[in-house]
Amino acid sequence: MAAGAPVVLEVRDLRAYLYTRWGVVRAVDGVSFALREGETLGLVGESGCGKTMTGLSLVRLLPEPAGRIVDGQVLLEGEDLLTKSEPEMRYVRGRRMSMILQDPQTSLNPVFTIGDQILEALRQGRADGGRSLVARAEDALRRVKVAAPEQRMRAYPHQMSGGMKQRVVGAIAVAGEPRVLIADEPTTALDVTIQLQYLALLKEIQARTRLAMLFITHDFGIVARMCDRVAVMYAGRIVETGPTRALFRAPRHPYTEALMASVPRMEGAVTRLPSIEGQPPPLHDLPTGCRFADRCAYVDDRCRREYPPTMAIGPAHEAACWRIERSPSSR
Amino acid sequence: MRSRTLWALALGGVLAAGELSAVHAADKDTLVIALDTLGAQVMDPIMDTRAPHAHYQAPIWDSLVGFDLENGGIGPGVAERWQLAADGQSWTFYLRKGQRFHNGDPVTAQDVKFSLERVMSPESISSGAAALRRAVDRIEVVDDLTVRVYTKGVIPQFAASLSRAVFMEGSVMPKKYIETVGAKGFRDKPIGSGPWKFVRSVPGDRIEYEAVTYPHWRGTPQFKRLTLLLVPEQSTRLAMVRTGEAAIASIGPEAVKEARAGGMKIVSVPGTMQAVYQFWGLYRPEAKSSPLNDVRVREALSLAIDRQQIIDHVMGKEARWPMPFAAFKYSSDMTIPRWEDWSRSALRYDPARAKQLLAEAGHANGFTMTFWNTALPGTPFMVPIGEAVAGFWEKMGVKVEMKTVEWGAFDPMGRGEQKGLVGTASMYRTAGRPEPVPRYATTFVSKGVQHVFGDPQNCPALCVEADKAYEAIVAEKDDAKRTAATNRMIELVAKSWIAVPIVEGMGTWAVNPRSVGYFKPIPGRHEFGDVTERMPRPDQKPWP
Amino acid sequence: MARVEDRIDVELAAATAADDAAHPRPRGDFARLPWGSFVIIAVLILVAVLAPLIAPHSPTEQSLPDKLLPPAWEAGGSTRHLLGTDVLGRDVLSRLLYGARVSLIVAAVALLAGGGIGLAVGIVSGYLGGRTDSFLMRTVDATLTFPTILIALLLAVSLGPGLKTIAIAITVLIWARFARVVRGEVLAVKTRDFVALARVHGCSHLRIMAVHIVPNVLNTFMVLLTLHIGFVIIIEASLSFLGAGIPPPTPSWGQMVSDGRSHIASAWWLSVVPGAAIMLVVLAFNLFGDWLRDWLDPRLRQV
Amino acid sequence: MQRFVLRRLAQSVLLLFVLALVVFALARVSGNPADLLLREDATQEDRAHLLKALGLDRPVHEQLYLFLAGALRGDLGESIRYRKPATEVFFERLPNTLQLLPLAMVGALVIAIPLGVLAAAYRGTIVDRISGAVAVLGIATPSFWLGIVLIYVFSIRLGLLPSSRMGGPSHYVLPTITLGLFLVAGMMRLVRSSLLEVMGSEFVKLARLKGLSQTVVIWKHCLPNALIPVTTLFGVYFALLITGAIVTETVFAWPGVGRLTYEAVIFRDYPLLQAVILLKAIIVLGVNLGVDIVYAYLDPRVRYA
Repeated sequence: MAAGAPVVLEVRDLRAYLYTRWGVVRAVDGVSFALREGETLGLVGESGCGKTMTGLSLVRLLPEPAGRIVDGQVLLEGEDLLTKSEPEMRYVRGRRMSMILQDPQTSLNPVFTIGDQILEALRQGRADGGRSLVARAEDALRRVKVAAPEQRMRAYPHQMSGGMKQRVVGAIAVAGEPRVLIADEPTTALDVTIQLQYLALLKEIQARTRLAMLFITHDFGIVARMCDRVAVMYAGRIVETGPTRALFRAPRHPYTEALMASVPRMEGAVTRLPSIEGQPPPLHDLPTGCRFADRCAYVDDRCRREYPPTMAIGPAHEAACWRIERSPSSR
Repeated sequence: MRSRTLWALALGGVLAAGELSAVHAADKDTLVIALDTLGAQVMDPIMDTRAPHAHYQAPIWDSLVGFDLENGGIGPGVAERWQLAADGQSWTFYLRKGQRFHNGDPVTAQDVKFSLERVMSPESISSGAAALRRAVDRIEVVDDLTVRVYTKGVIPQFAASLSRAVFMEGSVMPKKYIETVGAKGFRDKPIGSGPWKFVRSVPGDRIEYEAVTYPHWRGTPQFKRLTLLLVPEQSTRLAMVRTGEAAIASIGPEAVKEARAGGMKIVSVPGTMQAVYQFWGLYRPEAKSSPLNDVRVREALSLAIDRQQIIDHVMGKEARWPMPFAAFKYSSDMTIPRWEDWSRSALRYDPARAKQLLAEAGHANGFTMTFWNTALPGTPFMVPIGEAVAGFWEKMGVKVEMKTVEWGAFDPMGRGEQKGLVGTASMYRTAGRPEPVPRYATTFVSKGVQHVFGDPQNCPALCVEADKAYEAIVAEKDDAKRTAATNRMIELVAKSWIAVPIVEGMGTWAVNPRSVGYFKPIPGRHEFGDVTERMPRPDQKPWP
Repeated sequence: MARVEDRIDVELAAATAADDAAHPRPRGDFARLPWGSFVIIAVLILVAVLAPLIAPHSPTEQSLPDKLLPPAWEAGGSTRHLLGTDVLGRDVLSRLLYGARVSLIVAAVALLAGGGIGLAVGIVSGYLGGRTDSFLMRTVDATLTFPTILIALLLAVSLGPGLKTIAIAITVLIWARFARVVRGEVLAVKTRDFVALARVHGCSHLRIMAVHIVPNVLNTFMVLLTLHIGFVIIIEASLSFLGAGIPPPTPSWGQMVSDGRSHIASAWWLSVVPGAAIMLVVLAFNLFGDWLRDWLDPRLRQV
Repeated sequence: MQRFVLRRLAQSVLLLFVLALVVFALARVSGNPADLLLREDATQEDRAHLLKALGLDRPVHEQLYLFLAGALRGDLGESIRYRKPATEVFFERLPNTLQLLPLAMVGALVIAIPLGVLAAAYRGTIVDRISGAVAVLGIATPSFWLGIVLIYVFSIRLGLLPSSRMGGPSHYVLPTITLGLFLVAGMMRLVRSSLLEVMGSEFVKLARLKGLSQTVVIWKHCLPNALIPVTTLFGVYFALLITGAIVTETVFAWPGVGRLTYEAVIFRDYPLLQAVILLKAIIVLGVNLGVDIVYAYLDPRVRYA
């Protein structure tokens, strides 16, 4: 646990909206969190809560021309990425911050060989004059545990399995030795056995390079295994952040509580998994007060009137819910 | 990285940057003529059939009978003079001395006999071959410069039919040369006795000739080389003359205004054709009830047409008042002045009289008729003329159902049963020929192809009279009697109003005065095949 | 491993579909309604329908003395003939109005007939696949290799020129282009789950094709219709240039452009006016087609 | 890959056989060449003689048998007008057309691809609108009208270029533009929509994540993928060009096979018409096969299928 490690990435009140035909979708509506070197922060929530958009906003790859970042700061080692010009931003991508996407099938360019696509990434990275680029590419493949890298270099994407391709994408992502790696549900498209291998690989890479990782997922099993800390997102905002153990043991925000309850447990009889009634509010006309109000068991009129501030609960553990104020330590 | 290099190659294919030098006018020694068609472009007189062949075959081959250059019709050719025997059964031709083929062989009577027999041979598809086969009994070489042709019966116009004024069947071909190199060899390297030697033929594009170096009886060319270009699109031909890429271009009357606007000179060849309209199969039972069967209605239809407006506006003044059917100012065997007066009065524009005639015939408020509008090859302006005629008839209250058809589709309808044409009118044409009689046979004689008066099975009074009149002309040896008989035939047709001339068309050419000097065309002959040897250079004879 | 043959066909069909029905993604921007093209198309239809009422003269009424009058605003022009007169003194404006009717009829008949056949063949070929598919597609290839102008010429020459012949000739050629694109769409739609589901429920092939396949293919089909309007009018113009177009005296834009071509210098309006009309209509239908494609955008399928 | 080529050849042969029958029938329906060769006053006897000389007097089924048997031996009969073997006439004129087509195709590519890319890259901006309008102009302009206007402007008014016919390189400029503009329009729209399709895919995000610039992403990563469908339509455009050439060759007096086809129809020259259509179809099918092979070469997914 790298509690005392320096903060690599700090996001303050980030807002990113999508201007569509049906109105302005406030996908990311005031997100703040910090990420330390060597640490893995899980960004969790139902699909459509804005976690992918948050990831894309960090690397400023929102879908043009609809998506636009309207407010907030993204401080990478103290520098605010939102003020950088596109060429400056290009230098950041791949070298200081990188990303792994969800579907390996479409992440690699079908007409170029694997070798070409890695070499291209390496050429962007720091000039490591020591060994030739090809040798470094083969090392990169070896590091992600791809067998016989020499042959693999000449292969085309369609000749490799999903798992193999995701490893290559991983190799590409870390080729530039970035300080921060954003993994947007990298294993969702893989089957379980390959998933575990891939997560172990990411852990190993992180251990070796001390890079900070933002792990976006909706799978709590992965969160438990991978993440040091967790931030739970709902309707465009983070409702609770804290150490993984604390959240699993004693979730304080009603939404986190409900989420934890709906995760099947190994121990104990499992009759019927509880689920949360209702739907998350549409992101293009959000209610004024707390957005979980309609579905919250402990809702009162204050929750509906006013959005609750984020309140500290424990060490590096905070949540945005009026209930906390009413009973500071329920434990 | 194979695919990347492949695409770089494709993108790199930059358009060949040719030198954009100013357009060079054709060099001074070459006479360039842009034509709308080169026919079959086969260098062999027996292989092409339609008129265009006179463009490209005339420069190389002389014709047994030549032209009267001043006012059209026939004149001396390879044969200086010719004589019809007393019994009218044979013609004797006396050849000009000292004529030579391009390979040096002398032109003799054997060549003439060989040529005529070659035209009549089975593999010849020359359009006049059939007429020649019907006319010629046998050919006899009297001596090197005299040849006698025995005809089946008396054929007064036989000599004329061996002249380019009529058709191509009179071309004289080298006997020895063809027998040595064979037909294929002859077509690849053609030899003739004309003022131009063959250089090269590029199919669908052009034919090049070279002037002979010795004086020639038809005229010694002023230019060293002659090039005939095939340029199908009229606006392109016009552009070529304006830029000097061509000296002369064939154009239609509608382009005359455009040509003059571009500073080009206009050369009009008088009497090249006659645009006519005619009624088909009125004698047939199924057309019995048609209003067109009433001669007053037919005369009214002619009086309804303002021919002067058609000449001035549709033809842009490139046309003349017509003579009677198939007759021209240079026609033989007819009294020209009489028929000039007739056409002035009978073909006048008189809508009042026309209305009166229609009323008399019981069609005061008009009737409905079908009118086939088409254009024969080489005279596309027939369609606008047809539209103008229909317009005049519509003004007279006649409801005209016009069907514009491409010539290839219309022509077959006029043969055999003529099913589609019975009881209808159509545009048609008579070509500029010195004698009208053969053309009358085609249309009015019962055995003729069009037989508009009647056919052998159904030949009413008019048809019988026409047959008798035609027989009288054909068998008549005495000139005066034949002229009277011809006048009788023309009058018969004129009074029937079944085949009516509209305007006398002219061949129109656009000329670049800086490329070729002033020259006069041969009346009646649209093609310049027999004129190129007399075209002067611009400095020799400037345009008026 | 899909057979290469199918791979290519799918890719080609998708590509052609991409050509005609591609849409930019993501769909954030608001597709403005193409008011311009709506207006032009409305005017065109109005003109075609009301031609007899609004045309100043009858399109075939000749007055030879005032032939080749320039448009009213030019020197020598007369207000009686706003857009001047042609070689036979007929009013260009009236012929333009009546010509709209002819061009629209030819386009409508050819596109509906050709499109209809193409739609049917495309659906059957795409849905059934296998031998029928390759047979139909080879027929499509054959039709595409057969020269457009030639078929029209042969038909005009054998059946006699006229509106009907032109429509048939264009229909014979259009259906192949529609069939190929529709087939591509059907291949894409066929693999979707709801088709399998329908089959599981025991629907007959015919019902599946009609109920499930057609609606999904309809928007591409509609777009193709609009984009091919231009193609049809140009074909008609080229046929007139080659002398196999709509015969006089019926006015048609293609014939007018073709007739006017030899008067470019002295009477430019004879071909420029109908040419501009054709361009305006084609532009309008293309913009309408683009807008239609965006509006009917399968994006609805993605949400 | 060989199996694919063989099957494609078999289908082509079947296709050509059907095409031969269709052309044989359609040509004869359109009329008889003899009528066009005879003079107005030719009698029925003359017509019979001419039909015999041209070999058209035999019954239709016999003519069909002779034609098909000859076709197998590569002898497609003798042209009625040119009195030469039809294949010879065709191959005399083919080089002229083939000199024009590649120029028009390459010219179209060189203009269409950059325009398409610009339109896609700057989607929705002025650049996109303008190139869209140019594309529509290309589609909406009848090529004969364009040709005539180009001649009027560039050779009559400005005297820069020769008005027509074959000759030095300057003779190729106007015909290529006339033939190519129609192509540029179609290809540009295809490149634009295909590129937009590709730009939406995931690997483009990955490419940008590598820190590549927008231009590199588009030209190096997107374009090759986008050009794959363009190659497949290359064959279709080639077929259109061979037929479209009829109009351009007429306007520019270019002695190509397009013009030859038109003449064969107008003069009802059956043997020449049959030969021209079959040989053109063979060329088009060959080109399409070639394009498919190049397509397979380009798209690795297909190459190893």
